[in-house]
Amino acid sequence: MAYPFSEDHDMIREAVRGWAQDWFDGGQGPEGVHKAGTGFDAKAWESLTKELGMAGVAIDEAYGGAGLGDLGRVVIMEELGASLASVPFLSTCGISVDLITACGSDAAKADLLPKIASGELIVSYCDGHNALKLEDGKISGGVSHVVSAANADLILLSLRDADKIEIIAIPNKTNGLQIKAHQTMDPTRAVADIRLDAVNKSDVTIIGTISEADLNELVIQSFIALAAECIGGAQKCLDMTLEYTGQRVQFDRTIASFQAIKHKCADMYVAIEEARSAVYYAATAEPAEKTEAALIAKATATEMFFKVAGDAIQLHGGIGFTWEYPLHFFFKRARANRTMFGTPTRDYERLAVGLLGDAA
Amino acid sequence: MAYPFSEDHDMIREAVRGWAQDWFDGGQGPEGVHKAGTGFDAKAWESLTKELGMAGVAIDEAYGGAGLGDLGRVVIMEELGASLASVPFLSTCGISVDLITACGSDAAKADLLPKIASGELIVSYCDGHNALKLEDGKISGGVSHVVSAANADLILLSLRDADKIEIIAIPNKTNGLQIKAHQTMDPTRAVADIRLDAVNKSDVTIIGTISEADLNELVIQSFIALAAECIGGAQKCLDMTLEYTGQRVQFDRTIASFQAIKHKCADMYVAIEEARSAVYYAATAEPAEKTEAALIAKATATEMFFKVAGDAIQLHGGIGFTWEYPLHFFFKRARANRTMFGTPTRDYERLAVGLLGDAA
Amino acid sequence: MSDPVQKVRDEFGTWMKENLAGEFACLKWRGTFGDDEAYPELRQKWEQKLGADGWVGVGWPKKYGGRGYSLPEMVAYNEEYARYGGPGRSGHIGETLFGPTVIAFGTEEQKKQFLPGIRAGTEYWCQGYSEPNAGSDLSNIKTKARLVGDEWVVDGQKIWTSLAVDADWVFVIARAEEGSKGRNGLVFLLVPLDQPGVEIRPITQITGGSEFNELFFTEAKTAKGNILGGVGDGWKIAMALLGFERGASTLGQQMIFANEVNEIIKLAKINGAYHDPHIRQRIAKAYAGLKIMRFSALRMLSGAEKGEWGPETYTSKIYWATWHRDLGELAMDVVGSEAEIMKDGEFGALQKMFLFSRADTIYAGTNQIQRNMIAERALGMPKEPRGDPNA
Amino acid sequence: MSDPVQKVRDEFGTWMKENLAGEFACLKWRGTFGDDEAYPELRQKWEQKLGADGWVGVGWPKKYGGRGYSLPEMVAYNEEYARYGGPGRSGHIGETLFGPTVIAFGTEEQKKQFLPGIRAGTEYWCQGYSEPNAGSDLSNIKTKARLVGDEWVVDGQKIWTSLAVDADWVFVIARAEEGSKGRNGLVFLLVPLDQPGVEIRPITQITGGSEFNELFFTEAKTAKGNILGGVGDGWKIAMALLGFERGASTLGQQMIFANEVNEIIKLAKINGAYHDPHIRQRIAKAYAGLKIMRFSALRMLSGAEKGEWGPETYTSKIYWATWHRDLGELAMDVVGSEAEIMKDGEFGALQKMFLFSRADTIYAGTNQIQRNMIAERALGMPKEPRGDPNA
Repeated sequence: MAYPFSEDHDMIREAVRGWAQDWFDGGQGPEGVHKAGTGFDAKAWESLTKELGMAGVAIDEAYGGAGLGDLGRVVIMEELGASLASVPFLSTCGISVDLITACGSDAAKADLLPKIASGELIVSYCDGHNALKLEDGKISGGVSHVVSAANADLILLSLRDADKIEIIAIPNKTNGLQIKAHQTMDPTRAVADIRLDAVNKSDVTIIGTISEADLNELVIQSFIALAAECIGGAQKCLDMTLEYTGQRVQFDRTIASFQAIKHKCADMYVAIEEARSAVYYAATAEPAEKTEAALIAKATATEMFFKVAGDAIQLHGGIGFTWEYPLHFFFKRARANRTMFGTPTRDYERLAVGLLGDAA
Repeated sequence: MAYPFSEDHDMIREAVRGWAQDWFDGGQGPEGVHKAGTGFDAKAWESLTKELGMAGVAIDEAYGGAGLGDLGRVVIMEELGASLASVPFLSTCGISVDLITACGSDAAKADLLPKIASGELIVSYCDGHNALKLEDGKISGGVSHVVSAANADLILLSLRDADKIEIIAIPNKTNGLQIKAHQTMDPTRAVADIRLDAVNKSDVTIIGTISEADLNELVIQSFIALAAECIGGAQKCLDMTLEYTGQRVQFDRTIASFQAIKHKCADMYVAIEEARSAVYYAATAEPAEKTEAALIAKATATEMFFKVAGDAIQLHGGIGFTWEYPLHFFFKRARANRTMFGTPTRDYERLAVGLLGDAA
Repeated sequence: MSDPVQKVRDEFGTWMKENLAGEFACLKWRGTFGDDEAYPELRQKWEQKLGADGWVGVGWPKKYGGRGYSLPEMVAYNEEYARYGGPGRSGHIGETLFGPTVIAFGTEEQKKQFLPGIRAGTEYWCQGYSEPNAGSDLSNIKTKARLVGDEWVVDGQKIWTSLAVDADWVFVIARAEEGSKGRNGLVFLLVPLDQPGVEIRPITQITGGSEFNELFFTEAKTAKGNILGGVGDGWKIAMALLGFERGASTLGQQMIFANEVNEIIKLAKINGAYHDPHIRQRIAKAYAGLKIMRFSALRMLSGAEKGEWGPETYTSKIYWATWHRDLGELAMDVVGSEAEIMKDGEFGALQKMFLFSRADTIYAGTNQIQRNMIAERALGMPKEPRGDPNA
Repeated sequence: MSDPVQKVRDEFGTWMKENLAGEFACLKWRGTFGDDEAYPELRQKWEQKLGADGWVGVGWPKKYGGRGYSLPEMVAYNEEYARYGGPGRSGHIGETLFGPTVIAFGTEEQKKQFLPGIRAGTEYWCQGYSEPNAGSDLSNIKTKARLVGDEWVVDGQKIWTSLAVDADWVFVIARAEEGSKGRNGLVFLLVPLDQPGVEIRPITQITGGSEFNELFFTEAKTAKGNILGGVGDGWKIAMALLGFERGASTLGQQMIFANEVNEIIKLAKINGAYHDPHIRQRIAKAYAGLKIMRFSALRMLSGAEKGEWGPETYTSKIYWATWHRDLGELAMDVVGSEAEIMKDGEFGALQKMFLFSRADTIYAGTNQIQRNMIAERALGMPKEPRGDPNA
């Protein structure tokens, strides 16, 4: 049990670690799942939520969750990242739960949170308040590249209605809602485009309302989970590299005994540990610091994962870029994570605005 | 004799190399010269120009020079860079010669070029056409950080006069001209601020006129000499590092036998050789390509030198940052060169404008 | 540029323009490394077209069917080929690696046997060097060859063999002396692939394609005479062949790179990425790198023509490989949010380039091995000790 | 934060505010590493002021004059010190390195002899570890000590000793057993500096200042009892002492870094550098690095309190040193064209920081040695072989 974790966190980690590594074969994925490129393993999700009961980790105990907050979610995302688990945990148990908790009506909470906790409901959220139009009680517009939308039972969207922002929930079979799944370079987590074509506002549920500033902060804070996934993925890349270089013999020595290999592994380790600090810091930060900390964690961890996964391929040599060896999936996931919610450059610019004011 | 050099170039290199290393004690400088921070060794300059006859390398043979062009200058600047020679070759034999050659009247050429070639005249140039005002026949204004201005007999300046740009020459004792030398971090080449306080235009010589576009191209092309100096300095840093690490024993091995040292030296070598290609390319490029090639050479070589000098300090360990060992002078020169005529960032942005158009 | 060089440019440039058209038009810019599986049959037909008009082996001596081109002419030839988007050459290994090697080390009989098929674009070669345990440490060869009657019998395994699926022959370094170690006791054998003793298994790689293959030899046979040099000459010949790799074709490769940079610039202008100051810096640096590679190659080739391999020889692999890997990352960042999306389940050209460029810093000597070579050969630094201290 | 921690913040913060004023006001932010030569006498007076009010050795046990602070209290103490710009501590080595070592390994008599002078700010220490040929390879000690009658006689040379000029004592690792090698046969001796057998020569460094010194011992003497542990314990004690280096003071150091970042931000706002998108990125990254270091230190210290040194222990030196070196470059780029100019022949604070930060990645274990340690200790990778293969 290492700072800042409690015994509860350690137990969760223990449970998810073995499960995820076994289920997803250390990142290689169950036969066919990655090859198909759907990025979703329904049976794994059922097992994770119904057998292990992990979907409620950050949901209040009052609604059937474990109440372990950001730090609990960090633990699970690290382990899911280490096996590239194709499950919609990030979208369902991250921002969606936080939004419902932050601004949901009592009814919405009582309806949705227990269903999420029990694994009955897959949810996907995306910002819609700048993309969707509400006219004559009908909602139209589109949003691209929404994580796990193709697998979601319920789509949450932000909608600008006059001077307030509503969080609305649309079941996936709603009239006028189209969800188009993409195949992506990273086949372990697919994204989809969403189109609303004159969806009746009366067909959607209003979860609650929230200010735009609060919504933005909540969205940024949800990046902590993605950053944690990067830590888990990068750690796995380093572990694989240590194992491989410790066995591979060239010039009558294990290549792990060469300084070029050792020093690169050391750099990977430093990068991972410092990003880990950033993630744990963000997950435990006081509310006033949390948004800034989340930006730092996301920028640092996503950039680090991409670098570490690339270096891991390099240190493996030829086998590193073969399809049969799972490293390339980590590299592809890392590439996807680095841009999924905006690039690190954008994150640092946001930080810079806080430190220096606007550029112009 | 390696491409693209001729036998003449090889002879010049041979002559300057030994002279510069001896005179400037491999970068440590003659007793007191660097400590004083004047960045100018008058006796060395006299020896280089009058005994070795190197000031005319790029001056036409008709005016007493060797007519060896950019490539001849590159050879000399490499060798001067390798010893951090505190001589005003860059300002006198670089842009000043090129400007006089490009736009000077026959009289100006016949007067100035032979004097430069023979070492009688130290010249310093800086852009003045955006800083100086001409009113009622009097010139006023100031320019900061002008290379070798404090040691110059003659200051060349560009001056906007109505719709044309004149290149004017002001002797250092002219009424109303003030030259204030700075002490700088790099004590091997000092810079000075120039102020003109109602200098009578009748007291200055008009060398000739030139379009602003041509002037800008000429100035950029003069960066090739600075880039060559960086190659020489960086090569010396690598040579010192190879020598030191080949002697220094730790863990019962010369540290040169450790991969961490070898690979960093290899990276230094690659960076130097590629920058060398850029510089030689620029020096031999066709006129249509030369400005772009000069920008590439300057950005690449100045950035490379700073990196290589820093790495050389690192590989030397403790002795690398002591005053008695000359490496820190190379590091300081590299730092100065990296920003002297604008940063590499600005150079790359200029290239980007050519490739992509303006940013906005 | 001297006249004969301009003549090559004019003549071959015109030929390319006229011939890379019609049924061959779809081959433009295709089949390069990382895209080897594009149109294999049509590319063989293209190779034969080149051959028929005398455009294969232009650097070979005239008596072996070549044009005896000088280095500047070779440069011009390669640049014109790439300028018009000439596709990856199926005959590449035969023409630029095996051909020069057999010309240098083969008997007259061997030259007569092997050169015409390469020259005509009808016989294809691949390379049997690397083994699962002899990657960076190339001398650690385990594949065995023994002479049984009139035949060599070969047993062992080779890996990372490109262009093997469509090849007719493989040249193999094998150990012919029982108990020999390192660089001793090796032979350089020429083995036909179409026989029961040879099995080819493609290796699926990061792009889903199969650039590389494994070759399994189980009592594979070849005639006694299909050896270059004698027993023990294998290492020397293999190294000489690797020397041919650093040849004029590097300038052709650079034209492909230039095309990629142009595509990226075009895209940045269209999709607005050119507004981003960070992207601008990276595009400018990529462009500067291109120019630098070109001049480095000219320095290298100019030395090579005089029989001197200058320092540029050592730096070019790590420089272009690292540059190209960076270019892949830049390409994706210029594409932006669409970079992740595959169209119709296929990787686009830039996606494929991005992914495959991860291999650039690994094959033909990893960056780590390149740094070793530079430190030891160019800088004269001490060698690493062999043998694991903790073994 | 729990109550006792807040109490430290309040009490010591108030003390700092009230006392780092008047004659001491000029010491604010001065005398840190790279600026050691600022106001040496006034800083000793300041040390004595701290001592008189009980603010030296707050982490020591109460019975030795300390306050027995817990780790969170130490963190608060160090942060408050730095928050108010507390100057570099002349007594630093005695308080944080030698003090804890003598508490751990000394006899009661030694504790009585040495701790009060440190505690009062009247006796100063420096460290005799590195030698010209024992830098990265610390165990290669050549300095010799032999017992002659009631005295140890020391001969040899130490180097990179900071704060030596104003010190009264040096602790020295020396070889006491003739012919012993590596970590065996070493002693940890306490040697007074004010004697004919000791010569101190300052080393002029990149900034023109002299942070470091060489120490020459020529039959230098110290009493027989001035040894910690016995013969052969030197290595163990020296390593334990290095462990104390990774202590709570790291958070104080970070406050100094934070002050530097703030200065850079302030300057960028004034001189317009904040418009530059590249500068903005670098400032944001520097700021992010600060926050990361802080949380890494909390992870490390929290483990240390439980007696567990976690992975963060290994990463902190290389991370902060590299970060700080980058900050130096950033500082100069923010200053812009004025960066080269010295005012009145003196380096400004940011120039000094830029230059001296080149030493950060070298002293107390170069980045290369840090990577070795991380690979071998944190990652369990094999050791390098000793002995030059080409010797």
